Amino acid sequence: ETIGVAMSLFDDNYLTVLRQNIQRHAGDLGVTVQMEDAQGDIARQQSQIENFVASGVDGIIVMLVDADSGQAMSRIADRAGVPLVFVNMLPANMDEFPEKQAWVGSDEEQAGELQATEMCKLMGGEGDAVILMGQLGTTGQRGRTAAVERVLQSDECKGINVLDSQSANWMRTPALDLMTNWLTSGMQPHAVFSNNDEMALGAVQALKASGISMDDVIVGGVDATQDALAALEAGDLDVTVYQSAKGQGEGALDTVLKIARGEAFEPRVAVPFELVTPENVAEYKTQN
Amino acid sequence: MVSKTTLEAIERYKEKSLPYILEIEGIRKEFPGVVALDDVQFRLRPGSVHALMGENGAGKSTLMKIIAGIYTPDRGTIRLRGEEVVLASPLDALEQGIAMIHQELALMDWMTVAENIWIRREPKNALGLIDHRKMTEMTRELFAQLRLKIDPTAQISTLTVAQRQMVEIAKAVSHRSQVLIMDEPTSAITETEVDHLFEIIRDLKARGVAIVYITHKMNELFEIADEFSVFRDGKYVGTHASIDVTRDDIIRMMVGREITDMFPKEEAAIGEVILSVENLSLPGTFHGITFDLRRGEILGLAGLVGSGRSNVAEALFGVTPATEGKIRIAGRDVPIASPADAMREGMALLTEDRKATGCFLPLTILENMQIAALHEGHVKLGCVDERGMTNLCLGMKDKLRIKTPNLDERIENLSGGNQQKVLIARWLLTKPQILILDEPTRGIDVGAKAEIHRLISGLAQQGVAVIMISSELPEVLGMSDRIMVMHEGHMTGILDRAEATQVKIMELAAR
Amino acid sequence: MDNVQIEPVKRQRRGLPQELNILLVLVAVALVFEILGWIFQGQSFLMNTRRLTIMILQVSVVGIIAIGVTQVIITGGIDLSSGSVVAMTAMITMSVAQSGDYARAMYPALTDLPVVVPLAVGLGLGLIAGMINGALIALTGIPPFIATLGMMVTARGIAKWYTKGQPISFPTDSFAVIGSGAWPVFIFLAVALIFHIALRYTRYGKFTYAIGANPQAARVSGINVQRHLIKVYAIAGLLAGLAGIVTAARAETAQAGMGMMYELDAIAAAVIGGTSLSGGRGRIFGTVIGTLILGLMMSGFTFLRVDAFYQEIVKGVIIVAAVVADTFRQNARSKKA
Amino acid sequence: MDNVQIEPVKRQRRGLPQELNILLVLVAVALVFEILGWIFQGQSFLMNTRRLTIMILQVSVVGIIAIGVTQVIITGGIDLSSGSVVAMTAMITMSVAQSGDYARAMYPALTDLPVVVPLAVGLGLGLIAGMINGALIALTGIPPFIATLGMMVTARGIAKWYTKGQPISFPTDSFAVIGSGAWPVFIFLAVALIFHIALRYTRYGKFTYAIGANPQAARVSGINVQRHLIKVYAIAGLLAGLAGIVTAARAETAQAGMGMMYELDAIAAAVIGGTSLSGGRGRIFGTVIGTLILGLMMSGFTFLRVDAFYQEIVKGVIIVAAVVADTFRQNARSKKA
Ligand SMILES: Nc1ncnc2c1ncn2[C@@H]1O[C@H](COP(=O)(O)OP(=O)(O)OP(=O)(O)O)[C@@H](O)[C@H]1O
Ligand SMILES: Nc1ncnc2c1ncn2[C@@H]1O[C@H](COP(=O)(O)OP(=O)(O)OP(=O)(O)O)[C@@H](O)[C@H]1O
Ligand SMILES: [Mg+2]
Ligand SMILES: [Mg+2]
Repeated sequence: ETIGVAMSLFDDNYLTVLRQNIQRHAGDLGVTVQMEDAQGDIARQQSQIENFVASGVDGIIVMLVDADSGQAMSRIADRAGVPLVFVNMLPANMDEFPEKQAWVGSDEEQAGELQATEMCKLMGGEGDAVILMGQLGTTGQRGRTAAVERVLQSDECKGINVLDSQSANWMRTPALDLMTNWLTSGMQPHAVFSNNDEMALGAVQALKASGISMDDVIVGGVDATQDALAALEAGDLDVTVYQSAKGQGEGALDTVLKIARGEAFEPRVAVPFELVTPENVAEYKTQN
Repeated sequence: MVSKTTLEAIERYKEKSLPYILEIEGIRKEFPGVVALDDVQFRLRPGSVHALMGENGAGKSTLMKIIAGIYTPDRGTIRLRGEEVVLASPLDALEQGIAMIHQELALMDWMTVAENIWIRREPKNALGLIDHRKMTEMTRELFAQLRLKIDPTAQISTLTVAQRQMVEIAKAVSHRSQVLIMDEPTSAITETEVDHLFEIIRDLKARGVAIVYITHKMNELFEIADEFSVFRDGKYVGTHASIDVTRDDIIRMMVGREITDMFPKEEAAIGEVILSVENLSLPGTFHGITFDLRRGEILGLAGLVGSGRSNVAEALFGVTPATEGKIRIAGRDVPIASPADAMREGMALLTEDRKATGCFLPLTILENMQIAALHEGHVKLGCVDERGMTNLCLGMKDKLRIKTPNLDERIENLSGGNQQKVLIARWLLTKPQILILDEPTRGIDVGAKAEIHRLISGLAQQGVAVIMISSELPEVLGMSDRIMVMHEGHMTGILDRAEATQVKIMELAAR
Repeated sequence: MDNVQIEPVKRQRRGLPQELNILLVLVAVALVFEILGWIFQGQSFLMNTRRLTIMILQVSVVGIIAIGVTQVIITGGIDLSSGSVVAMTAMITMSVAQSGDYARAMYPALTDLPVVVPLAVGLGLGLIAGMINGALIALTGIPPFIATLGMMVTARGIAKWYTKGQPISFPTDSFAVIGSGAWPVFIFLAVALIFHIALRYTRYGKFTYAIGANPQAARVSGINVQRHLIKVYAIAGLLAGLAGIVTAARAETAQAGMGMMYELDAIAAAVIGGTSLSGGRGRIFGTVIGTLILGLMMSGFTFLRVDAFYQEIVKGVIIVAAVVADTFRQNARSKKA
Repeated sequence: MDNVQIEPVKRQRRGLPQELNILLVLVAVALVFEILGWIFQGQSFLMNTRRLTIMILQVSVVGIIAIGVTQVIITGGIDLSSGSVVAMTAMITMSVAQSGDYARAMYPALTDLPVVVPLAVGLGLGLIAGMINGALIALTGIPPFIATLGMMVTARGIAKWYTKGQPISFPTDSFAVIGSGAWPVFIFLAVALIFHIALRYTRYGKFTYAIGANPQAARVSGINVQRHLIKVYAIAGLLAGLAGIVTAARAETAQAGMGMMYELDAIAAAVIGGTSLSGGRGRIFGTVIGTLILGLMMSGFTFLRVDAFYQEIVKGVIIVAAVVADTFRQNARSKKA
């Protein structure tokens, strides 16, 4: 059996782990997988799905570039009668899946919510904060930022004042520069809400270079990458959020195979995010 | 193609029967650091040829570009057919019946001959689409009238300089303008084509076209021009009928002093053979070129357009190496695969196409002049000896009378003749043993021409061997010790100075 | 003048050989995939109409842009803004193409509009963006690279700012039709045909080539160079707008990240197809072939199940190899002739 | 000759005015930020050494690339590969710069190497990539745009393939030093100084300009154009390699997505600084100023807390405005004089 896997982006830390989990599981099951990289482009992803269909794969797993493009992808696969499983990202057409389609993943908003709730608690519900956003317009940036903002408007966290929110394109160096620019403009945030770990680590670097003790600032990321876990152990990072790449990857592959073989399957498999703090970091060191 | 309003203006003009079609007064034009024209006047009669004379940089081209709508003057009036006009763009000028043949050829390289000629005036078919067949046909007719043999569907980039010049002429003529400006139309063509051009001009004249003719060639002035105006350093000197004056009068008006000897050929001691060429061939372009060149000797190279003279020069210098034959320098066989190889053997080549293979237009005069000499010396630890180099170049500037405020001016802003002088200076700075000059005095004024001739003579006296390609027979005859003549890629003979005459050369060249 | 030697014209038709050249490259690449297909996949690569349609379908948006870009490059310019203009027009067009069935429409009062409205909006926007490019280049004299780089950054910024990054979805059915089935392919080929004719058989085309070959000569020939440049860039913008419409209709959503890097693909398609970046030379037919080569590669890689990590490496090599092969063939020909 | 009206030479030093021009643009942009700073933030923008350092720091990597790219552009070429080469060298360099403390090092046997090893690897890789660019362009005659576009795609592919997308982190301390403090700034300025001298005062520089101004004439003047072009592209590659080292050391990690779009920033810096894309004109000093303008914008936007969604729109407009201002001032001068 051959399964086509269309990933939104290859050079992303978390998605790489997800990809590897799919690959490993496929190896165990003796299934051939073919990976494609949409490089963040909806149209390219659409073409890749079409190409999969034309090459006659037995099933498709797609990590959407954007939630809203789910509709078009669903239709292509449905017309050709090829099983389709959305992994990780929640497609916008979630509620009206054709048969032979399913979703295995997590809800971006939950990540932001977990992160913000924990950080709010650590801050005691007040203080100045900045938000480091991922590349503008991406689902992760929108979902996580929206959730953080929502939590900060709740009664317990109303005391937290957001000084500024800017994008550092998911990357470490731009976050480093951005944070330094903030600091030199006289901002003294007590917390940094980052849409992912890479940017959080950039912020940590900038804060340390400015001689600020990491005990005085609460920094939170998402993804629980190896670098982030190390920083968490060192006390530089305070919170990150784990998303089970193993659960999602294996779940997606299992589901698509079930559909292809005509077995019964679960159309919605939610793999929840998990909060990672210095207390439970040891459990996650071997996970991703 | 003239506009409707222009047609009406022409009618009015005919009724008035004024003596001048174009009158220009008090024109001033400044460029950064240079006043190119200062209170200049000029009047043009219909049905006549009016020559413009003056040294390089006198402002001739600038004045004509003003008339053609390319530059706007800072001050002054232009009256066309008795009515004052503003010529804001070349399109304006064309629509008012003024066409120009440019000194720096203005053709579109990758387009065909026909497309170049009829641009903006293409014939259309019933569907409103361009009718290429008709356009080719129209070009054929035009060329038949002008008796040109050029393929209308050939790409401009495949034509020789001379052919391009003829296309330019045809293009300007095709506009059927009342005023036709020719800026040095003969600088790139040989006598046969010149004669042919003159026939065309006489024909146009008979049809009432007013022609402005810029040239540095005196004999042409007497042959074709009815009257002429002289400019000096951006100022108007005077206008005379050409039958009233002598050569020397004009030169005095232009240069402000006498020039006694145009070809100051000095007897040089002819030394040993330095360059020996044996059976040099490049299939399709030239074949079996064999000659010896001695120290102190000037070898003229004559032939018609396209006879392959430039190709031989380029092969000797390694620009397009020959595939067969031998080149021996000072008795040694040397493989010359690139200009760098040739320069190492003490050769230098002044190419014929100033724009394509000569000038570095965006760079300064200094940078243009020093570039070839940097291979030899003037460089310490990779760094260029700026001061020494600048002094050498300043020396060259004075020696060749290059008209420029300073060496940091862009070469782009120099007049054509002055650009040529910079290129000559470039090669002189390399102190060559064998100097190849392809049309060295193209576009150069009489004064400077005599200067360059003296310089070539002087170099020969110092033992430099010179090969000089020229389409001007008097120049070849005046300067050479021997003259090699080519025809369609073959050598047809080598004449000694004593036996060479114009007639003999033409016989060998045309065969 | 009897002596000017001109060799007889050897070419039968104007300019055919160049395109033939790159056509050969296309055929060669296709054959390689065909052979590898039989070896590794045990099936034909080309004998599959579905795959052939998809091959063109997936590059038709890039192809539409590439046609506009080709004209710009022929004038000696460049257009880096097309990918971003695609995103900008896709976003704004989609916002007036939304279906009334959708509860969270951006302009609830402007749903279920007839399809001509979003079409006009998209084309108009593209045209304006292109005209700004053209006006900047022609009137201020700044390099096209900078003018269109500025537009690239700005248009992408507008695309993101318009909905603060939120995508816009749920178009009306009549709008979605534009991107469905083989419609994008038809649009691409129709545009190609129109501009093939425009470049070869109209004054618009002649002026375009003339300006690229020698802007000074064009000016002294009486061409209003500035006005014409504005036209050319405006048309390139218009086509980018059209591409934005098609891409939004095809994906049934518009997103600020759309069209990323398309400008480079479009330029690559034009250059692979023989358009010279120094201006004056190029043909639409070549660009179409160049576009198809890009599409062929994408399909071929998936077909052969080439590891995605190798795909990019190989893609870079193939682009270069295609142009090298073309250059060599051309040199060989000109040497022989 | 005696009568030519020549006004006294006004310029003291060759070529200064052009740079002065763009320097004025830099000052103007800075002043605008200063004024807006007092109005909206109630504090000075410029009177803060820390901000000035970070301003240069954050563009020093782009600046290092831009110096190499400037030389390439002066020869009339272009280099689109530099951003990808940064990523490729960053990845491979980091893999031999890892600290032994880290348990999951890529090459466990190759940890804790002396800092010269990753340095040599990075510079060497960049040099090779550049030489391939140069050789393709000089020897096969394909357009620089295509050759370096191929390298752009390929090098990015290699960067991803090298670890299958996984980032590489935990460098040795001695390696991390290269990117710490103001080191990147020193490296940038030192490189700028070296190449300022090389371009203006050495034969290498004179030949570079000559080739850009007229390659045919350069060849006829005895310059080995092919060899020189390979040199120039190799140096551009070397500098991209250096930028890769610095960027990896600064981030203390290497990722395949690094340096994305840096090539465009670098080209923009060069062109804003007065380098002409048609070749033959440009100065390192101008490029440095151009780079600083980019840095100034980034700092200024954050300082003024410009909404992230407006930033890009404004950035595009400023780039264009800077070049337009420069062009107008230049024209005004030449008209007045
Ligand atoms: N675009 C320009 N910018 C600056 N200076 C210029 C420009 N064009 C011409 N000049 C200067 O104006 C003067 C007149 O030049 P012009 O080309 O009219 O001379 P010319 O009489 O045609 O000379 P030639 O016989 O060499 O062609 C020269 O000193 C030249 O350097
Ligand atoms: N770029 C070119 N493309 C094709 N053929 C060319 C080209 N240049 C020259 N030729 C051909 O080479 C032959 C010799 O040209 P060449 O320029 O050497 O002659 P020439 O005697 O120096 O003439 P001219 O007086 O025009 O310089 C001609 O037949 C010409 O058609
Ligand atoms: Mg002149
Ligand atoms: Mg010749």
